[in-house]
Amino acid sequence: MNELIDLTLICILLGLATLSLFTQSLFRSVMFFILLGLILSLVWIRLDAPDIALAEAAIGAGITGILLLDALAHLRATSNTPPQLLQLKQPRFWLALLSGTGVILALGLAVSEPLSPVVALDLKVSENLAESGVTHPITAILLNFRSYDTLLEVAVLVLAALVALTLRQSDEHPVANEFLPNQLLHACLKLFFPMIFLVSMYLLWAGSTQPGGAFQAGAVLASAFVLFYLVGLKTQLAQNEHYLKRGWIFGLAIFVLVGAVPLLQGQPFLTYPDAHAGVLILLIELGLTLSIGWILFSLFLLSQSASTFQKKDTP
Amino acid sequence: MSFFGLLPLWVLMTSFLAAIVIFMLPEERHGLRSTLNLVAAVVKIGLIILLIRLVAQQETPEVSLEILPGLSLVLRADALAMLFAGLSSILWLCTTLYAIGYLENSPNRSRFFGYFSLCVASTMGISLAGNLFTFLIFYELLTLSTYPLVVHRGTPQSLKAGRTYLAYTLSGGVVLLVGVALFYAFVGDLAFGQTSQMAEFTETSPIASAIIFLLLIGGMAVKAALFPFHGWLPTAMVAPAPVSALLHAVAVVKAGAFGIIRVIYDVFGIELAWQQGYVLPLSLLASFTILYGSWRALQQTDIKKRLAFSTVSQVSYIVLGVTLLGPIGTVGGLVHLLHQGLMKVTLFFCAGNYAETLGIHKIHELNGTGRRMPMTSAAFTLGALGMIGIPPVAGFISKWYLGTGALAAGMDWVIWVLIGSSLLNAAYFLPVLYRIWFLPQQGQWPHEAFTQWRDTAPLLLIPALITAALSVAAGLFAGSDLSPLSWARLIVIREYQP
Amino acid sequence: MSSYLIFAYGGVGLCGIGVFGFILHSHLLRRLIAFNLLGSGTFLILVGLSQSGRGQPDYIPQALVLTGIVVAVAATALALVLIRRWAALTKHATLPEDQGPS
Amino acid sequence: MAHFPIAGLIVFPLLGALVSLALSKRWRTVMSFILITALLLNNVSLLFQFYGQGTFNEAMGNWSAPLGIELRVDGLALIFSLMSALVASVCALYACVYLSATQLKLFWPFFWFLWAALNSIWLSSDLFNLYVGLELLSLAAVGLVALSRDATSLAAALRYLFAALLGSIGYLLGVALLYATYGTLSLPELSQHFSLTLSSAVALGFMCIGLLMKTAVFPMHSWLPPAHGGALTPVSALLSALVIKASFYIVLRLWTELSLEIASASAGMLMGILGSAAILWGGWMALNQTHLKLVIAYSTLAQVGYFMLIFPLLSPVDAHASHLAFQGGVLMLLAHALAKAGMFLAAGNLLFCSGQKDLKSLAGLSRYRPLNIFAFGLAGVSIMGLPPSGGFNGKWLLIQSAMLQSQWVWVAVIIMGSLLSAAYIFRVFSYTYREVEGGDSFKQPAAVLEWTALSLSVLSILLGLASMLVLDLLPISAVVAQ
Repeated sequence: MNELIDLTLICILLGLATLSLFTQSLFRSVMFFILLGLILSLVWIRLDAPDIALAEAAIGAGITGILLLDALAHLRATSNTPPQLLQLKQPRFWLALLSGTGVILALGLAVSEPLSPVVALDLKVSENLAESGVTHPITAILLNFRSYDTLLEVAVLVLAALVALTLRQSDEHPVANEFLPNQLLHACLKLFFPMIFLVSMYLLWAGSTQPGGAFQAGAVLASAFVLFYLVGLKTQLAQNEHYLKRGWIFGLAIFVLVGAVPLLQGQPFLTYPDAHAGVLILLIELGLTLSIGWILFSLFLLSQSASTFQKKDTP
Repeated sequence: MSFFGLLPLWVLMTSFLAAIVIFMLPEERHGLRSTLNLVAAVVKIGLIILLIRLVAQQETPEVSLEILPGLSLVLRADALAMLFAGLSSILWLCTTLYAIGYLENSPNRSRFFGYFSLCVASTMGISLAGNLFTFLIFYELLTLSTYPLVVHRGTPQSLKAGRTYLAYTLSGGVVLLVGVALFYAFVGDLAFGQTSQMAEFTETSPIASAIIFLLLIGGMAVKAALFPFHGWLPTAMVAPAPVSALLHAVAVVKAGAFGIIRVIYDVFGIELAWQQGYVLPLSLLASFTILYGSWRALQQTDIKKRLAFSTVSQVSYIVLGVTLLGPIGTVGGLVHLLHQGLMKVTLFFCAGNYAETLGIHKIHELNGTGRRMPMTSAAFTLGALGMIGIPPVAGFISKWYLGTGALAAGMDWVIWVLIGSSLLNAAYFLPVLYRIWFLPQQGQWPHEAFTQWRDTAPLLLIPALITAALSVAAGLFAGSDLSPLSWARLIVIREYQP
Repeated sequence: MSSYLIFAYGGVGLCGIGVFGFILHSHLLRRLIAFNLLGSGTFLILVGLSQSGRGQPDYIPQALVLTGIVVAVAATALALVLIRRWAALTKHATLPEDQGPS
Repeated sequence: MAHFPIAGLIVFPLLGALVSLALSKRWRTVMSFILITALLLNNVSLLFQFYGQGTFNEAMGNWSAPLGIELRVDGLALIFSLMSALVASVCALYACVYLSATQLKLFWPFFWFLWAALNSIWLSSDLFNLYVGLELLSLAAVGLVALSRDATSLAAALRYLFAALLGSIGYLLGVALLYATYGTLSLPELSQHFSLTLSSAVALGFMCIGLLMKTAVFPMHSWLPPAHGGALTPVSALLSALVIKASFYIVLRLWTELSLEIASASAGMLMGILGSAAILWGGWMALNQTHLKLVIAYSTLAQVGYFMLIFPLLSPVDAHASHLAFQGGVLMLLAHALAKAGMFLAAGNLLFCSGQKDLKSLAGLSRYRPLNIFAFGLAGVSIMGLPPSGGFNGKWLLIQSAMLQSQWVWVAVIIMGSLLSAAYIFRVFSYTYREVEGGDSFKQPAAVLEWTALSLSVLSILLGLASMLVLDLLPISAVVAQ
């Protein structure tokens, strides 16, 4: 029975993937992709990975979806010829077909090989969980055992925002208020905002004991900011480059500093003192949540201005 | 390490540092640059004299630096090295003087003198190289530093000549590289003179040894302008006269010839090379090049081109000499390395003088120049007579030793090559001399300059006279202890000692 | 077959479709979607396959996938900014070499 | 304080990024240079620590592998770390004179993230951590390419981004398979259990394809010339000298750690063939370009081909020859980093003088800027592999290794490649020697710009004389498993 559900899920997944890639309309393509993200969250639950399911829904489908849809609106003006799928005379088609089948074959063969991993890393996680300062293993891995990865990952996020800033027009002021002039909606969303904020903080707090954590919380926070922006509330904060940038690096800065203090005490980088590990992790996560939310929102905001065309930009 | 121990390094550094400083100097600092150049040249001669004295006392100062595992950069002053180093240092001084006069009022002098000094540094490196690897490094460096000099004028013609030059020398360099790499991979890191190990290697794998010999000689032959690799030399004559003089009559072609000597005597050993039958084909090729070069020289109407083909022919005398088994022929080859350098540089200086003073480039325009420029013409005459082999100019000594050496080695046919080429030499030089001295001037000179001087500008004239005088002196005083001949004998005695 | 392994195979399928689309499409947005599919497929293989080997949930690959998702969203956002700027400047959503003769 | 130097390699660049994002204009540059100095000193102290205690590991967060991530300091990592420190600091100096104030403001954070990513890759011995490092590196590099903001560089950035993303995914797929098979991400631990099963072969295949795509190995190279040729000059230098090395470095690590030469000879052969094709194709294309920076960018393609020749020369039987090939390859990587950065900087100056991109516009420049041409020429010597230079020594060792194993094909390829590179370098050189009518209207670059270019070029030559300093860091145990 379970297998049947799984297989159905897979079929839907692959079907949606095919549709999202090969449907004629770009809009439908994006919609299918977002839908696929939601189905993926289900898949993650079936894979006993609720954290990923949350992240997939919030980040994979949510944020990526918002960004894609927003981009779509601006790409209308471009020459959008629908894809011709069976271009049998094009070498590119055959290359694509060959690579696609090659990948499926090679991976299929590799996956079908029976496995017996020699290193029992999962046991090591549970053995050391007690010393990590948190009880949820994934948070322990992300912010303690492999916190170095996470540090670099946050840097990746900052970088993405930085590229968006690079491509922004220097002297423009995107008009924030024209999207949703509806007063009622305005008021409702204003009410929504603290609630979403609360949800985000809960996710953050929950992360140390159960599914949730800085990334999911950050993504929720970002969606709150986006709503905030859409209802036309003032985003002066986002106009000021200094606030913008300092907001991005807030989390990274805390992370680096917390990680570097042990160096002065003769400990390796990113070592937390046993007694304070839980608190420090929470501190870092708080910083990360705020920064991630801010970064994802900035990406949304800045990519707006990346696509405004000004005459003096003509190359 | 003592000062004397480091002498080989200082000798190299004098011109290298001069090059660096000259590159840094602004273009307009002509006086400072000339002074620096001359001081460096004089200091170098002084250092070389010190070094020669050390070497004469059976010492071999050596400097080495390990730059790759089991592979060292070695500068070592042995007798053979000093022969070439001595020649280059004397001619550097003369050519620098000449170049200062020649390039007066022309642009890009900073660049010119910088690369010029760099090129002398590479020549020094080649002469002092203590093993094949070091030799290779400086051999390639020579290619690099001469290219900017060949294309110095920036005209399409000179750029084209530069391309030809590179195509030949870089291909040659690559062949040499492969040869040297094979040598190191299969024989090992051997200093020059350690020929016994090479003999063992040849015994065990004769084919590999033959291939290595072929590649090494093939790489050298390009710079030595042996037929059929001589094509670059006449083309490269578009360069300014001092460049042609120093580089193409002396440094580059001699580097090739010198390399051949090193390979035959210090890598393989002449006995081994003869036993294996490597050398005879080389003698034949050299003989052919001698005749071929002379023949082509006869057909040229351009003075510098004729001199260039004459170089092709004359450098092969050196190769021929060192391929003769037996000490006498070797002496002839070695001493010709020096004699030919002196005589050929004189000829190029004079050709440059004719071109600069009267605008003469073609042979038929030379009529009556003997009256307008007697001193230059006299120097030219001495050089030409030496090339033909008329006593007492130095060329006679070389040819005499080559002849007797050939007889001693039992290769009588070489005599015919010598006679034939001497006749050809006479055929292409004597008519020129006749035009200079005995035919009257025909109309106006193409482009007359330096009218304030009786002959030509002193800076152009003096170097030519010095080198002409030296080539006569080398012949006249061949018997003295200080002559090139005595030094060549010293080298040969040391080489043939077991 | 465990459901872990089934999803690993599903990931394989996603990867194949993703690669096919990535190479075939010249529209930058579609390429980006293809890249995301490829990424999701990879994550599925990573978690599905290792859990099927262990026979129980393995938190290490799950944590890796979380990191991977964030990196992927950063890359996607960055690509979108570039694409939008490119489209604004040139009025094209394809790269010059894919635009054909015009 | 034993943990300080190694952590400094990561902390200082991250601090640099933070500082350059948070501070105002003046302090940004001042602090950046203070941090650059700190990093240089840090590298030196790490070198001495290495001389003292040899290869050592550092567990991040005090969690040792396989649970945590371990950094490893060995000779190879140190060489690359020192190389990036040298090149990056010179490029930073160049950039802060060359770039406009707005560009510089954005340059600094990208630059710091780039450096952090590079160091994290050199040091990491964890497969997934390498992935994150690679992503950080790629995004920083893409950002730097987009820094000039015009349509051409945007297209280049997009092309680059897509290639880099595809490459990363390929790598990650491999990591996924390897983790599923062996249950660990730590490279040293993996090498203990490794055996070439079907799934590991597929995994390594994906990883190599992905990484080679990021390295722009023929035939996956088409993104590189526009990106490297079109970027701002100091960026081109950083990209060509350092960024492509990172993904190659990981391939090299995987290959030697897992002793792939023993597992499969044909894989090495395949890498060699790709490399040879890159050498010849890159050289040929460089010879046919009309834009100066494109010549140099294509030359990078060709040079990458030489690095690839390490793999067929790693031999399961002849330890000495393998060692020679490894040393030679690393020496070439290092020499290329110095020479190519120097060459890009020198070329940037030339283009600045003439104001045009065309080779023809170089006429007369050898007279106007002899020092700069000299810098270009010295870098060219190393690229061509003529002595004395690091490039020559590297080539020499590769040739020796090939000869000892009687693999003559590679010798022939190296020789042909050298001739091709000589052809395209001298072609540029001869353009600068041309004399044209109609006077010069050149702009004069600041002295710093010329001296920075010259310093890198001179270093690439000096490397030819001081190779032993580098090679001593690479003992035979670094390449041949006991």
